[in-house]
Amino acid sequence: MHAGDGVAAGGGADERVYHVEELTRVEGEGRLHLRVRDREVVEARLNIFEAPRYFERLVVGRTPDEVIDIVARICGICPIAYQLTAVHAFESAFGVTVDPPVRALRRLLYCGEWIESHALHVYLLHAPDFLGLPSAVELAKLDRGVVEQGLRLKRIGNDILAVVGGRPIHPVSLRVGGLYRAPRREELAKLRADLDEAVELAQATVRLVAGFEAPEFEARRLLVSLRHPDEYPMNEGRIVSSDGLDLAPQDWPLAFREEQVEGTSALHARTHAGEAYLLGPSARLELAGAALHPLAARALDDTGQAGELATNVFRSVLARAVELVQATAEARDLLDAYERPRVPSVPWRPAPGIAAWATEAPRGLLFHRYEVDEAGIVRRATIVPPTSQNQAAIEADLARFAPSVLDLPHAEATRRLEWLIRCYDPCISCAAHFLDLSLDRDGGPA
Amino acid sequence: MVTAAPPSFLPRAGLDRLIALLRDDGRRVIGPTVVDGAVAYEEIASTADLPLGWSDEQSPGRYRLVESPGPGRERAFGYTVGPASWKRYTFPPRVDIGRGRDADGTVTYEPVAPEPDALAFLGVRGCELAALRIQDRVLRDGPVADPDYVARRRAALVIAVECTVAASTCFCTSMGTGPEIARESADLVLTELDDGYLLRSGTDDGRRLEARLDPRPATDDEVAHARASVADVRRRIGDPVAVQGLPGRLQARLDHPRWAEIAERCLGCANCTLVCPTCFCTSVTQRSDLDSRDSVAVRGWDSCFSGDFAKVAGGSFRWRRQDRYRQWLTHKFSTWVDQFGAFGCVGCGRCVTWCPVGIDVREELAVIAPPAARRPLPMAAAAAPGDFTPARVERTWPETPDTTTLLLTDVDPAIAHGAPGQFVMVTRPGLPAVPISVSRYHPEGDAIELSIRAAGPATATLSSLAPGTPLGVRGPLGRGWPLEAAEGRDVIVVSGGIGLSPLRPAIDALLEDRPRYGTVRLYHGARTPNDRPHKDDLATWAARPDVEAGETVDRAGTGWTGPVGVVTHLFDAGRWDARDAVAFVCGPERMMQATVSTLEDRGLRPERIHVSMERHMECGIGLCGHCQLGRFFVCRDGPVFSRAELGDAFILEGV
Amino acid sequence: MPGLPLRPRVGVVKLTSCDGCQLTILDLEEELLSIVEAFDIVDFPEATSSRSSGPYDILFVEGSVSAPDQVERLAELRARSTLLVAIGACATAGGIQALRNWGEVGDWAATVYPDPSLLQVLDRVTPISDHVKVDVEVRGCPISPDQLRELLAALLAGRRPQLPDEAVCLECKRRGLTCVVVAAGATCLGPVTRSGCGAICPSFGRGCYGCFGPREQPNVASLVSRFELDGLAPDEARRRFAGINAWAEPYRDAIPRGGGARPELAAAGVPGETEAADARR
Amino acid sequence: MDVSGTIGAFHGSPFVAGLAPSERRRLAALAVRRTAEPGDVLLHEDAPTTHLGIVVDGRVALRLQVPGRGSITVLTVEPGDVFGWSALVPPYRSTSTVVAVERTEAIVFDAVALRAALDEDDGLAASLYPRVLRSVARRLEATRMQLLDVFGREVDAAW
Repeated sequence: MHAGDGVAAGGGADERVYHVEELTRVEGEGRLHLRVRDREVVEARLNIFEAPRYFERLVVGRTPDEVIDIVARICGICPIAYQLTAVHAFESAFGVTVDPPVRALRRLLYCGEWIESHALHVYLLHAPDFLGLPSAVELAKLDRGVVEQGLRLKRIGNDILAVVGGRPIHPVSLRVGGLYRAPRREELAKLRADLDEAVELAQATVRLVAGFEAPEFEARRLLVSLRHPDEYPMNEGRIVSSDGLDLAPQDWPLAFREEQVEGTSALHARTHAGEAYLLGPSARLELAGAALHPLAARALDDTGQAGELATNVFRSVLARAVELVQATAEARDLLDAYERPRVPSVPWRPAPGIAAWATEAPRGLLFHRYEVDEAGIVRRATIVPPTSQNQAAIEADLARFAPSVLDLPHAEATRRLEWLIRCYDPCISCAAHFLDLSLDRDGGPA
Repeated sequence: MVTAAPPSFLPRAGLDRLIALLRDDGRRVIGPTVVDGAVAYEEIASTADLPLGWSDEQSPGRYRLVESPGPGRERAFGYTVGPASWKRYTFPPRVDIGRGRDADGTVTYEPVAPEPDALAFLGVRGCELAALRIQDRVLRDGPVADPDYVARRRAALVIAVECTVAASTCFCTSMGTGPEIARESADLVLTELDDGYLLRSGTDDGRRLEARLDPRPATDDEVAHARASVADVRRRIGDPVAVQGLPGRLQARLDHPRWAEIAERCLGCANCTLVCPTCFCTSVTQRSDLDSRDSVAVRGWDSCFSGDFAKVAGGSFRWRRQDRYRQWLTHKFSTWVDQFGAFGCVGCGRCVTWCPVGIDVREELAVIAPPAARRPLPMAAAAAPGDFTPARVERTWPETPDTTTLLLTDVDPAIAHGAPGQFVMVTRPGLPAVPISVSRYHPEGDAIELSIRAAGPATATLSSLAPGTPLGVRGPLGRGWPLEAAEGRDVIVVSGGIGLSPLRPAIDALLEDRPRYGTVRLYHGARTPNDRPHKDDLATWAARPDVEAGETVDRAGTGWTGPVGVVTHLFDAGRWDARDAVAFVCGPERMMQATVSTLEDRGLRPERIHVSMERHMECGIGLCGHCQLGRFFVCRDGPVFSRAELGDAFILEGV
Repeated sequence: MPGLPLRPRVGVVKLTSCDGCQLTILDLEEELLSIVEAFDIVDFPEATSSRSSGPYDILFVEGSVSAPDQVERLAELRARSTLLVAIGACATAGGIQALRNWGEVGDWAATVYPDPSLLQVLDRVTPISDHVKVDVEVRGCPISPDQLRELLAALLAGRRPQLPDEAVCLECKRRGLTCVVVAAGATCLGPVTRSGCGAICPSFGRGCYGCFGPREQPNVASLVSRFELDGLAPDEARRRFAGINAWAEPYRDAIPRGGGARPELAAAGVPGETEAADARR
Repeated sequence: MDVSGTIGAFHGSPFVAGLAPSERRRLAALAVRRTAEPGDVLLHEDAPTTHLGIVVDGRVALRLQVPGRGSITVLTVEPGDVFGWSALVPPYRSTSTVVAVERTEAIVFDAVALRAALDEDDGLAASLYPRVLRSVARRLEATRMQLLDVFGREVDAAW
């Protein structure tokens, strides 16, 4: 950990700097920088220094099916989120309707990704924070069983991705119009017993994290997620917010915008009114919890902590655990109901215009928008990942949370700030395709 | 000879009974079925799984399933052959062949005994039966039987089907493998007619099966109709490949410009070898746990087209696509005959259809190999390998900066009594088995010396083993130096660098029995004075009055007062007569080529010049295919060869 | 491997990438706890907050070089590592982001960033072997867990890892799959692409798109001719190589001048891809 | 060794075998016997080549000075073979330093006198040049083999 020493700067004012040069246990490379002068936060930044990858430009001039393979590479942790959002965007623009079994398989893929990503985050990245440990390796030394339980859950998520998608990272089965291949019933049946186990492990996860002690940190935030009348939001639904927004998924730009923030040069998404907002598991449970799988709803009720989800971001780990129950139970239901589609994909014809969609990545709402020409070739693209949408909210929370750590030893204060950032499960690799590289030279540690 | 029973007739519905009977007998029935747009051989439960009504269109680089034309032609066998062959079941793509374990300082090796399911192959065509026969020759009836193959083959009942359709890529007629099927070549032979099957049984198993089906005798019309359909197939295929004298013709055209032209089209993708029902080249890899105490040796299909296949320390000796294509084609149609007494091709046409760029062997053979005379068969010495036996590293010492000698003790006596020039396979759990020539025998102490050049990680690991480390050793393997041919003659021993090590036991033997031989001349060349292996021996030999020894290095500082220059430089000064001598040569290829050419200039006959091609060795059995050198498997037939035996393979690039 | 201590010190770091290859380490769920026993993971920011700046016995590097400070950082890392292992297509060939090497970086930045003047990026995205010596390359987008497992086992056993340089076709045929080029007219890069993935795409009925990059002695020109025979326009056939490993030779040479992007004017005549593929079936 | 010994060694050398008696006599008249002790330098690299020599007994080394690596022996000349061929090829400067590594007997021909004799006598030139050329050619061939570095340590002990 490269933490600044927090000494007072010149001018007699009490200036403290909390700085983590390279955040750990997050996906990608980011930096935390917090400057407090006379107990007042003057600068709170989650700075991303991943080099830009220009995905929005890489997809220009490419066909929809090429785009699907390209955008997977935005993120190794949630490739399905990127692929599915693009698939839905093109299909909605071209008027393609897929068979119900194909839709089910795509949802199964998303369940697999949620299980894998949430298990990774809960057990390997986040749990050590609650126990004051540097990593899951140290956690395994204390309680090997807990870590093995997390790894097993993660493995089952990956197995779903492998059977339906070919491999867990950058799967190959999705295409516009359906799938390249649909698994036979027997192939899926092999997962059935594992999913019984996964549901139990997910329920155990809820009990585990409900016992975690978290700092008190109450705050009201604007929450945003998808909501679907019949199902917990993943691939489809309308965009809703805690202050009553209700939009078609294509219409994200009507309510939100990306802006360049002075000083950090990073693009943040905010509402048109300039408000920061929060995405992710807590937001989904708060806004769309009515559609939870009964098993997930019961698991949450049993903790008695449902009320804290909307206000204490340190409880997001519980929301993630509840969604593990959701994803495992739903995956099991999907397996039981599966009938192999007669053809895995339907033909389609490109149409010029705008192809846009939003889905729920494990970390929150993900929005894609493509302008396509008569041949279906992409001419312009906008991709807004969840982490960039959360960034303004994260920085606001940092500023809000900072006063409560000022009296702690510097290292502990820094640790708590980093812990807070992990509560949002930031995926910096995703964000990096549009965030800049400029380094905060003068704001660095003393 | 038993007089064959006349054919019987099984109505179409009887086929389901046949499948049911086989399944009742506890056999898994493997038969044709449509998978992913092609006919594959998979387990089937009934005739419903068969490709009823399907036919195939095949041409170079193209395959499509099509519905058979005409109503009522729901034939089960109306296709020819798909991409998969029965090889998948008799010689699977990956099998575990051995386990190694290091527990408490003891290493153990055990072969993995296959326990194959009882199978029935339904729908084996004439060309495919021939492929099974070829596999039998190679893997079962040769000097070394492959236990895995033998067990799997024994477990399979074969029900053949005569072809009544032909693809444009078929050429069984030329290779003499079809379309007709002799009844004794399978357990049961079917010929499909519109309303049923003509049945002939060729074995007791087949006769019992036939009896249980209770077929009626076939009518003369039915027999005639069946004969006519098969004859029609023969007529349609014609005779596209002139096989008479083909092996020799090909060997004479190893430098044909066409090889390079083919390479411009050839993708080198290996599809031809993998769809080939007879190709048997494999590689053995080690799968080890992270603690590397246990390891499993896994044998998997490989191909002479893959980049690592012909890799030896320092590079691949068939690095160009043209080398690889030539290796493949000449093996199938020429050297296979030398090795196994039959062609390696059965004319199934898979390599033609499944070549993504449609290279057609029939066309290439016609261009490259016009008629010429036959060549004599080579000798083939049989190595009878035992299993790995344990040995122990007694001590090690450096020979040169990159070469270390290991003194192994507690070696199996058979190995310690091996012959000069033979080699052993040496391994540790987790490491691949490596062929190493024995550099000295100590039969009285059940010990041998191995001099190992750290050319890669495995040899580096072996080089750095501590005294006391247990090892597994298999051998002695291969054909060594023909000392008997040197009796009563002058002997010239020429070595380059570490090439001295395989020659050292031969020198030991010559000097131990000195009166049996004429003048003994030892010449050694090394890169620098520092790179001379076995320095004490070199000094001892040079000091003996009954030996003429010369040494040279390629370059030296001022401390070296001996000759500097390539090893042939040493002969330039000598004025001896080589005509009645025998020469043993070992070293890098170019050094051996220069030496052999200088010796030939001096009048030495190619039959009396012996070289060691040990760098090509791989598995130590001669069945993995890596060590092929022209007509030879170096592991089995060598590593020592006479210059005369090797022919062009000794000098041509990329053979 | 000789020269490595009994419990090697291991670092896992990244440059420009999606994190998928280092995630593959965490995806070895069953072995993960054995791995951390056999190897001393001293630096792996994605997985642990314990940090070290080396020295490393083995350093895994993910990602491509696309920014000036990465060049310096890489040189420092190399100096502190005994064995440097490049993992994944980004590290070994530049990865998907190397597609920008066909454009002007300034133009590109302007399309994505409102104010590109603050960006510090290199003109070209390059593999790490363009900058430092690499001891082992593990290919793939992402790398294969099996190959990773094999590499780790080989490192411990002291043998060469089995990372065969062979065509995808070998894996495809060992799996018993039907060739999608011959049987369906698919554009499959398998014959010129290195194995390691397990022939996933052909098993899903689609052509390989080259995640593992070129194998040795690839005959790209002949494969392009085959695609043209199947009805693709020459540029369209060559554009198949403008993917994950576009910057790897000889894929790089096959790609048309504009990279993977289709020019706007000509685009009107190009049918949707699925449609074209379906029309052939 | 006396003069007759020199003459004897000269006539016995493979280098002159096959020359016409008159040509032999002409050369013999130019021949001078030279004895070198180990370490004696017969020719200096880059200096004018003062004579062409034939090794009769012993061994001389041809050495090149390599910055940082000292003096490297690239070839030794054994009995019957020549050194100082650059005596006949412009600019008549030695391409290596010739050092005796053992006690060596050689027959040497003064470079200027030899060139004058060859200029004068076309027959002698026609006989002698191919002999020198063959020697140089063999040396070139051997040098190529050395260049190949057939024992090379192209060892990929890393992976």
